[in-house]
Amino acid sequence: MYADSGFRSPARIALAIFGLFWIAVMIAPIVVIVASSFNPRHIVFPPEGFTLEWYKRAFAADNFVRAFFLSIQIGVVAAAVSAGVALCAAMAIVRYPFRGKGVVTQLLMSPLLIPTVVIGLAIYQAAITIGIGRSFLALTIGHIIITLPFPLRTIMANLQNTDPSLEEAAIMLGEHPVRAFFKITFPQVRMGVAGGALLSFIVSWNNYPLSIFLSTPEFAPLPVEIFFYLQWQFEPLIAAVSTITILFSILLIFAVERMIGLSAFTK
Amino acid sequence: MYADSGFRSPARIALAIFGLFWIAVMIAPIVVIVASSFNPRHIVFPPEGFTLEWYKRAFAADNFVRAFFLSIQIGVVAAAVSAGVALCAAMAIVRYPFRGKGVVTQLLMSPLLIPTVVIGLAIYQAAITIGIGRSFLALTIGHIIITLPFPLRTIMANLQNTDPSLEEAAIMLGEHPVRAFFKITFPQVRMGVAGGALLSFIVSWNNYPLSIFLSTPEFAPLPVEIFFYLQWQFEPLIAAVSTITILFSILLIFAVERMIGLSAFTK
Amino acid sequence: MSDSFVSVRNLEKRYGAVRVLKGVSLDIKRNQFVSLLGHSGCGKTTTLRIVLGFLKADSGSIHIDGQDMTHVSPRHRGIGMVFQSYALWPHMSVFENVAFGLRVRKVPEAEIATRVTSAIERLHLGGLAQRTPRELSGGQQQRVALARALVINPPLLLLDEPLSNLDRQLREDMRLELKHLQRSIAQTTIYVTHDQDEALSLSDRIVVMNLGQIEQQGSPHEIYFEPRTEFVARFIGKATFLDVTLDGAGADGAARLRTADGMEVHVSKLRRRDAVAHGGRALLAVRPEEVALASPGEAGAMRARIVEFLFLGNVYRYQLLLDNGSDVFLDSRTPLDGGEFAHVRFDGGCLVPKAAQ
Amino acid sequence: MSDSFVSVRNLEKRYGAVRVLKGVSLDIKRNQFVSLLGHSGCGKTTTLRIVLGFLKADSGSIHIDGQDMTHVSPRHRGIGMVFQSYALWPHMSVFENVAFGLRVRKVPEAEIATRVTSAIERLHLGGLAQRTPRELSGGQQQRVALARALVINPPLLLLDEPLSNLDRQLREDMRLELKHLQRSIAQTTIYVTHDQDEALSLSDRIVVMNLGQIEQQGSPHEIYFEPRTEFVARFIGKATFLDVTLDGAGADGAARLRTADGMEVHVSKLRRRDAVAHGGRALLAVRPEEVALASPGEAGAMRARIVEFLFLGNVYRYQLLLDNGSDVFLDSRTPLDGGEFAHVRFDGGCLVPKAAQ
Repeated sequence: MYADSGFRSPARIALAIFGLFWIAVMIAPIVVIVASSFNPRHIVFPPEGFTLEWYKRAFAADNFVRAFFLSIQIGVVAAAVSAGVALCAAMAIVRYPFRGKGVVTQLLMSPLLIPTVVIGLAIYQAAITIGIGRSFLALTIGHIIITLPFPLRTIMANLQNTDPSLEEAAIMLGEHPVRAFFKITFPQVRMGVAGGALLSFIVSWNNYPLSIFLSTPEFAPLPVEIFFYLQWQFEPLIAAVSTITILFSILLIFAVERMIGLSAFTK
Repeated sequence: MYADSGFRSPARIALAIFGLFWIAVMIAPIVVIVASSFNPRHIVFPPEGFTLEWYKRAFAADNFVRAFFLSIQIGVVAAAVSAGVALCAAMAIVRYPFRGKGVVTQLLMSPLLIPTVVIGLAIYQAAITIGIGRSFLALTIGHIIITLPFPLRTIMANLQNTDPSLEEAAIMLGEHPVRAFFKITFPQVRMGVAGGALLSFIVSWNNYPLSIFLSTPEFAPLPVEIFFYLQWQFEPLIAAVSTITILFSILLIFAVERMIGLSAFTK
Repeated sequence: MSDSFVSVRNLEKRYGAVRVLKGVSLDIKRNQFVSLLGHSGCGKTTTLRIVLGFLKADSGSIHIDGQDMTHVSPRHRGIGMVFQSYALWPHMSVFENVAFGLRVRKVPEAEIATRVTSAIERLHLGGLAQRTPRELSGGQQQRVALARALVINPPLLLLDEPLSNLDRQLREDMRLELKHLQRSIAQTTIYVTHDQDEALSLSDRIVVMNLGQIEQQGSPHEIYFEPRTEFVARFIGKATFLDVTLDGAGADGAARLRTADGMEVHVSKLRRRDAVAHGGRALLAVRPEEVALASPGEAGAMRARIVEFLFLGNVYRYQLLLDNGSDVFLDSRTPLDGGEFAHVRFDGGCLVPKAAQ
Repeated sequence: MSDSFVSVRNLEKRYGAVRVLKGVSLDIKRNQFVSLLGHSGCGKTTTLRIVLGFLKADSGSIHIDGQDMTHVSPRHRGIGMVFQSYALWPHMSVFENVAFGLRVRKVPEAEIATRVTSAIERLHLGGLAQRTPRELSGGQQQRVALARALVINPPLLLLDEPLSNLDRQLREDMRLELKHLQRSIAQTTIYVTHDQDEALSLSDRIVVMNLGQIEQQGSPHEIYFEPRTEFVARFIGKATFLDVTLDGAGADGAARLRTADGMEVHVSKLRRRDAVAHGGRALLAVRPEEVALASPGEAGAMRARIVEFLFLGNVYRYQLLLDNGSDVFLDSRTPLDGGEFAHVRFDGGCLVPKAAQ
């Protein structure tokens, strides 16, 4: 609550030093990979020169460009659907009582806790069983399942901060409950919906272990493409692609920050 | 706040039906994979028979058993260290003002938002640069970085619910601030620390894209082992291993639930 | 019952094993202002939500203006509601907030403009129509909530602790203004509050609730001066309490009482003497303003030791100790002059049956 | 200054562009009970936290018992502190909570037992020593917090809104008890509150703060009857305010005033007449209990229309309108008898300089 606590102690200084050290540990890998992407020949650090060659090649590489747009396509669909589903689920969980609420909430959140490799295998098996196999549909359903916890969390947080009597006031004035929801409650949580959708997109965009089960070589999202490429070649091209990916993520993080404040995500 | 809202509408019924459908979509993959693991010959659904053979083989497979214990070992170290780091970071973020608090918080949370494949590649490069290469140390540091957001979140939530004046009261009675923290504040957040450590363990246990960069064939955590196995063979053995993994995750989820309530994680 | 505009019959509500409403019945006449008064948890909010229709009672019925509303959905009950949090919509202007109920009713745009403007004027919000709720002070938000509820001319107005979020000065001003508004529009109103001052000053009738039951209903004057239960006597205002038996009574209202330990107590004007049979035990409640200083020899004068006093601005409140160890509270406009002891007499008082322990 | 036990000099504090403390100075004598009174945001909590040492002032100094505490860490200031939230440690018993300060001071175990037990007894917590804070009522928690602060015999006790989390009945009881405790231990105390009743009834001296400055310091009686600024007059208690110029004054305290629109006003006993030069403009503040009913022909009687009244239990508060349109508030023990008009006179009043707009 208050800005300065009015006393300094050796413990606080030690904490600060350790904090700076840890920040260095976290930043170092990113610095290394970004620096490597400007390296003329190999992925090494410190770089032996400076070139933008690999970025040119990255933008010219058909497979990466195709994977990039496929990733965006899947991400957009997954984000839209999972934000919609999450909105319904959040309303039910926060506002209405029903049996097994705890279990349902845990189930919807469980993709955060079960190994994605296992989820991928399971969805792959289920998809084969119902005959959709490795397809855009299966891939998208898989992405929706694993991205759902994120908009669910942001929207639930928004709803919990929204006074239920706002909607009740509209109902008491004669409005139909469904219209009251769209006129009154939805505008209060729309930032949570938008931010949650954006987070869904990011998670989908980043996902690799799930996609690997549900995609084919002609049909691979970016992280899968990066990974397969790495199995054959190990040149700064991949550092350039990674740097672009990181940049893209940072832009998205700023978008989330502007929209809902990162706190909705970090809390 | 109140149990029944006193009115029913077709919209609510539609919501309920859709909810049940979505739950089915989420449960189906797990049902398929678990059922497959009891299948005598192939991974197919519905199963063609019932056998526990694959479980016997799973427990006899040296590579899986070794990978299982390696995963636990890494998970325990990552959990302990990241809970400790998170406790310091959470205290600094929640209680003390410092320049760039927002940036530091975002940095600590960023592993949730950057593709793990990219993080893995970056850490691998950085590890090679400083000469620790693919090693237990590099693997563990990587796991600590990606697990850190989870205890940070639970501990921050706990701290935000802990009245700072509890600690101030001890200081006003003459206690040293560091001892006041351990005697007064730590007991208030210890469930968040324990729960956060458990979540770290789960995340580490589930991680695959990071481990793949930092491990070697003799030295691979369970998800990596599962994935490599799948590249060569595709028999119910892998369904049995997956089932065991899911069971293990569920047990851990219950432990978290008991300790901190899943809400600390889902909110 | 034919003259009751709102009739609530035998409401019962349980949450699991807890009976939160134990048969609450309530009749409200047309144009009456009725307060539901009680501590938090007494059941007043549950009653309110059942009347609104957001909560279903386990049994019991609600009629408004002769119509059975028990199973009618909240949107069709036509009740004007002011929530404790005001529940203004932050994404709409003051005008749009107030106009909402009229738009739902498909009132023509021109009429909406007139009616909203006049509601806004009546609540002294002129010039604020285009502001958003966040740009208003607490008191102004409160008025917007009132205007929004009143503009649809609801047959019944329901107010849930409308003043509890305001600070003290503003709360006192708004109390006066509410009373004034109430007098000018003569609106049938249910007012839910935990604040006895609000209930006393605004209501035609107060319903005191406790533990899911109605303890007493009556005019503010009755509730204050003639409490029927120990709970009401202790909840409303400050009082001196003595455990007594009725000893004798004169025709002029004077009475002689005896405390459990044998001390004789005179009360010049004893109210609710019939609350207890002659010789029966009861509680004597005396308001601080009914305790007067007496001369030592005077009839009914009791010696008391001065223990403590509080300066409250308009009055000094003294805590005194009778010889038998009972506390007596006395309000005086001037400080008592020095000395350890004073003599007091009871100019009034009220008998209340003792609550079962 | 040599007799001041606590001396706070010229505290200044900014947060960015906002000056939250604008040179606050404060002197507290040994054994004095001083209240810091003001709205939230007036700077009282900032002052408190600077005195505690959890916040550094931009400039200014703090001395306690002659020692410069300005740069001493909070743990070495030895101040006994009761937090608004009580700040009891939920994982320790009542005994352990109270014993904490003694353990830090390495007091022998036997002495701890005696001192803790006596502190617990003194605050009527006997039998609760082994409970945890969660098992206690709000009032009991409040007492534990007090016992914990007092057991170390602090040279200075600091209380931050200690009664604000209690409900009304309990708050009134605790107020009396605090006053009693205060009288029996004569402890130098700073009491931070926004509640004027608490400040008036408990304090030896009240410091009224507003916008980071001290508006007025004085005894409760002075603050209530002789406010020096318009803010204090409006903040403390209820009053009638009239915009006047001083017209003439008699030697007996009576005065003749004239309102801006020419109406003549008589006040029988005008306090703080020197607040304004003859002919200068000022604000006349009259307490509701200083307004009396008058007969129509009486000197100083003014005709007023009865606008509204509130029954407050012990008193009826009337809102009247003078012919010039000013509100007058009058407290009466009995309802005024019918009729639209009444005549009132001012038996007392106080002049206050008008605040700059």
